[in-house]
Amino acid sequence: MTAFLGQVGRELRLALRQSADLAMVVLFFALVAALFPFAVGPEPNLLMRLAPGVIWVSALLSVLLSLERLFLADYEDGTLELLVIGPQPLELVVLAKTLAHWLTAALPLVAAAPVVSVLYNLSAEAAGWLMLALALGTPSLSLVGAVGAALALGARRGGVLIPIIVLPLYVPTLIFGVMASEAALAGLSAKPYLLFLGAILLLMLFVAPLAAAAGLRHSME
Amino acid sequence: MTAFLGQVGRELRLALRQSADLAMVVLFFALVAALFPFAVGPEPNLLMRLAPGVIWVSALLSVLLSLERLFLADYEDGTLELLVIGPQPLELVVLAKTLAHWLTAALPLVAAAPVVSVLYNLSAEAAGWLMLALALGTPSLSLVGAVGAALALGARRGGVLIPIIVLPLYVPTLIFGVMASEAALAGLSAKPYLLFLGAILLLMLFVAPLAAAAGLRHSME
Amino acid sequence: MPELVGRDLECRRGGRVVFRDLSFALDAGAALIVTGPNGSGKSSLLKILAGLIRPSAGTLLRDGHPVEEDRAAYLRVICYLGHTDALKLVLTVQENLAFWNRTNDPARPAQALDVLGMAAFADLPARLLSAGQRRRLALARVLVSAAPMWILDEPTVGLDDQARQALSEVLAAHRAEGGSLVLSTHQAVDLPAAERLDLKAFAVEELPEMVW
Amino acid sequence: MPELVGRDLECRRGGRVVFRDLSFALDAGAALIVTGPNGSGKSSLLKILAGLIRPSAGTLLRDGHPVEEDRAAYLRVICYLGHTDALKLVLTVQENLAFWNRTNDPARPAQALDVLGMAAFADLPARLLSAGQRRRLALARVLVSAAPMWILDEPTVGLDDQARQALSEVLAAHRAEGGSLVLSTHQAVDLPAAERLDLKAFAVEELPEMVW
Amino acid sequence: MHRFANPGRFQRLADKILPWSAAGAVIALATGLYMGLIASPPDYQQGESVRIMYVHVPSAWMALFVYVVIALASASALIWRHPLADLTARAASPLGAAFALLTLVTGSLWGEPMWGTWWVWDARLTSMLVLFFLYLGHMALMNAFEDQARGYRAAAVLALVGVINVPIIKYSVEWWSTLHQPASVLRLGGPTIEASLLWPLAAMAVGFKLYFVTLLLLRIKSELAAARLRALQAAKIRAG
Ligand code: HEM
Ligand SMILES: Nc1ncnc2c1ncn2[C@@H]1O[C@H](COP(=O)(O)OP(=O)(O)OP(=O)(O)O)[C@@H](O)[C@H]1O
Ligand SMILES: Nc1ncnc2c1ncn2[C@@H]1O[C@H](COP(=O)(O)OP(=O)(O)OP(=O)(O)O)[C@@H](O)[C@H]1O
Ligand SMILES: [Mg+2]
Ligand SMILES: [Mg+2]
Repeated sequence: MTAFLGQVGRELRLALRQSADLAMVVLFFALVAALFPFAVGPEPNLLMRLAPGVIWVSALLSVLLSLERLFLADYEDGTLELLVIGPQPLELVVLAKTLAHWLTAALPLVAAAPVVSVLYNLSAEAAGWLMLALALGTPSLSLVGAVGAALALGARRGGVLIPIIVLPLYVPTLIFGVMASEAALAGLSAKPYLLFLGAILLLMLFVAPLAAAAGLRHSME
Repeated sequence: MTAFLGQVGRELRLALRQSADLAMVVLFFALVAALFPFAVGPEPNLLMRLAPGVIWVSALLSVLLSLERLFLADYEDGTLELLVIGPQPLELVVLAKTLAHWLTAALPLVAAAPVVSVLYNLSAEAAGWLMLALALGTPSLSLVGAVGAALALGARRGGVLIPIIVLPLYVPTLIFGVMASEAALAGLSAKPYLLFLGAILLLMLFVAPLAAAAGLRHSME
Repeated sequence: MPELVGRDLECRRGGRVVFRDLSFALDAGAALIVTGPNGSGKSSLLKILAGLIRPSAGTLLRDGHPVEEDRAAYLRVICYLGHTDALKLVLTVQENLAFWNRTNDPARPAQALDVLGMAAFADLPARLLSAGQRRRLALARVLVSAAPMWILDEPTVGLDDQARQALSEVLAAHRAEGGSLVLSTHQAVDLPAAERLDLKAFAVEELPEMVW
Repeated sequence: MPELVGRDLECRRGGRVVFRDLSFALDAGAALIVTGPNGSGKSSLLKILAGLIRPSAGTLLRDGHPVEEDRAAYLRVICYLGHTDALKLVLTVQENLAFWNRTNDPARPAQALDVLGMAAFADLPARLLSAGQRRRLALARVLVSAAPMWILDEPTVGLDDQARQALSEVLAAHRAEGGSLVLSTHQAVDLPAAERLDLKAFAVEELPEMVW
Repeated sequence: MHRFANPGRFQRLADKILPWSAAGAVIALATGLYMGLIASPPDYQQGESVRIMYVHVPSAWMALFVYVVIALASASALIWRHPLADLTARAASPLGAAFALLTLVTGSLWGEPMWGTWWVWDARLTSMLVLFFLYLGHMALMNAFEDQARGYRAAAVLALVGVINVPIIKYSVEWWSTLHQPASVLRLGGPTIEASLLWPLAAMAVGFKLYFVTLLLLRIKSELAAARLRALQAAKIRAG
């Protein structure tokens, strides 16, 4: 158990050290979110309706952008070989890396969501629900992203399948996340959707590390 | 000239060998575009009104996703060194790589746009104008993106840095692109906006290679 | 009884047989030098010993038991150094090393750097290191691995004479403590009483089949 | 008059002076072997000669004229091989090589591969090559560069005896054609009548002067 | 190059200028604030809230001005490789960002009473927001590298590309908003400001300029000290 925590801690330290200062992640998030009004026009109430979708897409994007290189770098510089034959279970390493990634790349977005929602004139309460939905949904994005990144290594020679497998896995999270915020906006109960998000997260917590670890081992051949 | 074409051909071959990344881009585009109906609900005419903006943003974000790969691989495996001191002017190399990037990362989106616009029941003719606008606008996105990718080489965290420095510069292209499509939708003439897109493209064709080449040279230090 | 035994090992890479019927035995404190022309399978063999890839035939025995029986236990006793240095260029030298420190002694990394003449660079980001300095840092990782069996793939690549000298002292000390050692190389190395394994003998004459 | 002359070269990396007051002269057909401990600045010097980085002081003269006067012309006559192999792992061996072929003769790449014993791998993706095979492929790029001045940073790294033999024959042939040659190495290389430049002599001990 | 550019001379020059610029800034700002907040009458339609303008507008002007300063510094840094230019750009960037942010904040504080909401996608507001992002990107890039020199070069190139784009951005955003919404949503005072408002505004503008000069010099001086420190540390590391 202490070995577990120690391992996680070390993975975290490395990931945190490598990852950008949180400010950059937040800035990126705000930039993407601020982009949409240029595209759909400045009508306040239209923007308000778009806000959840926009914020969710921005979150998804920053997860994609930052997770892809997580394993790739280790793969290219040989670190991955050592992790694969390292003393601790690879699933754990994956979990730790993903957790670290979520803390550095996703959590800041959850925190920044209210600021962004000012641009969209969201009510404080709607923003709160949005944050909750993000907090529940983004971990799933990180986990699924980890699987994708790992599989992509094995398929360096161009398996078109990988994204086709991975991206659809994002859809449920995205849709339930958006709908939860939607419901909150419309004054309905967001609970059912949040429950779905939680369920997806539990499932992914179990599946993703196994799948990702398998992908990493496969990439050694 | 043959050298230029050789460069383009090589980049294309490389991209196709890693076709997973290509599929990623298109799928991401479709996913983002398909998401917004969930966010704003199914009113047909509202969706139609949003279509150009949503499609443009999706395209922009997908291009963003693929930017980091533009120079990073060459930087890490030492190819860039050879290109920098190679016989053909670095500006041309940049242009070639950017062209290849556009062909592999942006052109597919232009092609996919009509499919997506069916989701928003755009008229075939409006979709046509949209494609035209995209075809004229996305090259500027690739060019500006090349500058960002070159400047971020060797940075602590390129993945997030590139969008941060590039996105503000995307605003004009996005605005004119969307307005062109909207004008077409509203039955007005899209020409003036298309002209602006062309003007921006010309400017960037001149500025971006210089800036990016400078960035690449500096990355040798 | 020898500590590590390879029996009739066969290795396929990319659908082609690299070597076959390869057997060897390694005692505690002993050293095995793997030689052979480029592409003869040195790295492949070392990767098999490191548990990175599985032999397509034959078995690997540790203390008489097949390694597969308890893979985790086996992986704990080995330390592998490949062609790549496995450095994080954005981290400083000591950050890189501290991450791999498997000894319970936090002072060991500093000692290891000192032994390899890298103490002066401890606070430099690895990106600024020269090729040989990077290799030295990669070797320092082995010193802090606390593993009794070292598997080193061309450890001397890029090292200057002084560093090579330091390395052979380190290796001697490791063996003196009863540690064993497998290393591949193209250069002359001075390892007293080391066994040699020339892979040319096990090569399989066969053009590489096209790999899609 | 010597073909390439370095006069009082000084090199800074990361705000520190690596070497200073370094001068050398290289005639056509001559060879210069750069030696020195790790971090003494061999790669840095070769990068300066390759035009990748600029010396912080001193000048580089070709046929008596400062290289800066016509940089493009200078870059056309040199071919640089660094520590990295600059291979695209998803491309096949010949695809990799064909791209760098500066001779107008499309048959040359195949010949170069043959000379370096890589002909059998022409259609293999570079991903499947062993370390030494990759280095051989990187060297093949130099053979098809058609440049009279070669600048090779530790070309023999990872090569087996046979490949090293083939390389020294290639180098001899290159010099026989009047081509000149600068290479850095930590190993013994047999280059008849080659000048040596030991960077230990130009190391800078004193603290670096204030840099902004 | 940098062996000719000598820090000492700059230090002496800066020390000469600093007291004057500082004093000037204090005086100008004081008079401006007095005239603006106390002497001048409230606006007949905007009431007291108009007084925010005395901070808002000058900072908006400064935000634009500073970006030009950075671009010029970057150009000279790339052409003459003069270290002072690098330091100027580095020192100016956060100041410009601060002015932009001040404009945004005062603006939205102003917007609250004006249009009952903190934010409106009005052309000026929006283009100022983009400019703010440009600043942040510049800062992020400049600090993203281990060795400062690399950060300076990259940021300099970015600043030049940026300054080419700023007018295009401003223009496109204006077109965008005018096309989307009736310009009536927000009537910025613009030229139709009467004299009683103009004088304090001018005083504030002058004050802001001097304030900027003062801060810039101070920051450059501290950057110099920091660089010296970095060099010495590097020396210590390498010397072992
Ligand atoms: C977030 C909110 C706001 C932002 C970001 C903002 C931005 C700007 C900018 C960039 C300028 C300088 C334009 C130029 O000089 O070309 C400006 C000027 C000005 N703003 Fe705002 N503004 C905001 C809100 C407001 C509000 C609510 C008012 C009052 C109704 C207002 C009144 C003015 C006036 C009177 C000027 C001076 C115009 C001139 O001298 O040309 N602004 N603002
Ligand atoms: N990109 C860089 N930035 C800053 N300093 C660097 C950089 N690359 C190398 N250095 C430093 O410059 C010095 C010389 O490096 P260089 O690579 O030239 O040494 P070398 O003689 O090639 O060593 P080796 O034999 O290990 O290849 C080293 O001390 C290194 O720390
Ligand atoms: N990942 C791989 N997939 C398929 N084949 C491979 C792979 N790696 C190496 N090979 C092939 O296996 C053979 C042995 O490779 P290996 O790296 O073991 O040789 P080596 O003895 O280490 O050579 P070197 O001395 O150059 O390092 C080579 O012919 C190579 O083509
Ligand atoms: Mg090998
Ligand atoms: Mg070197």
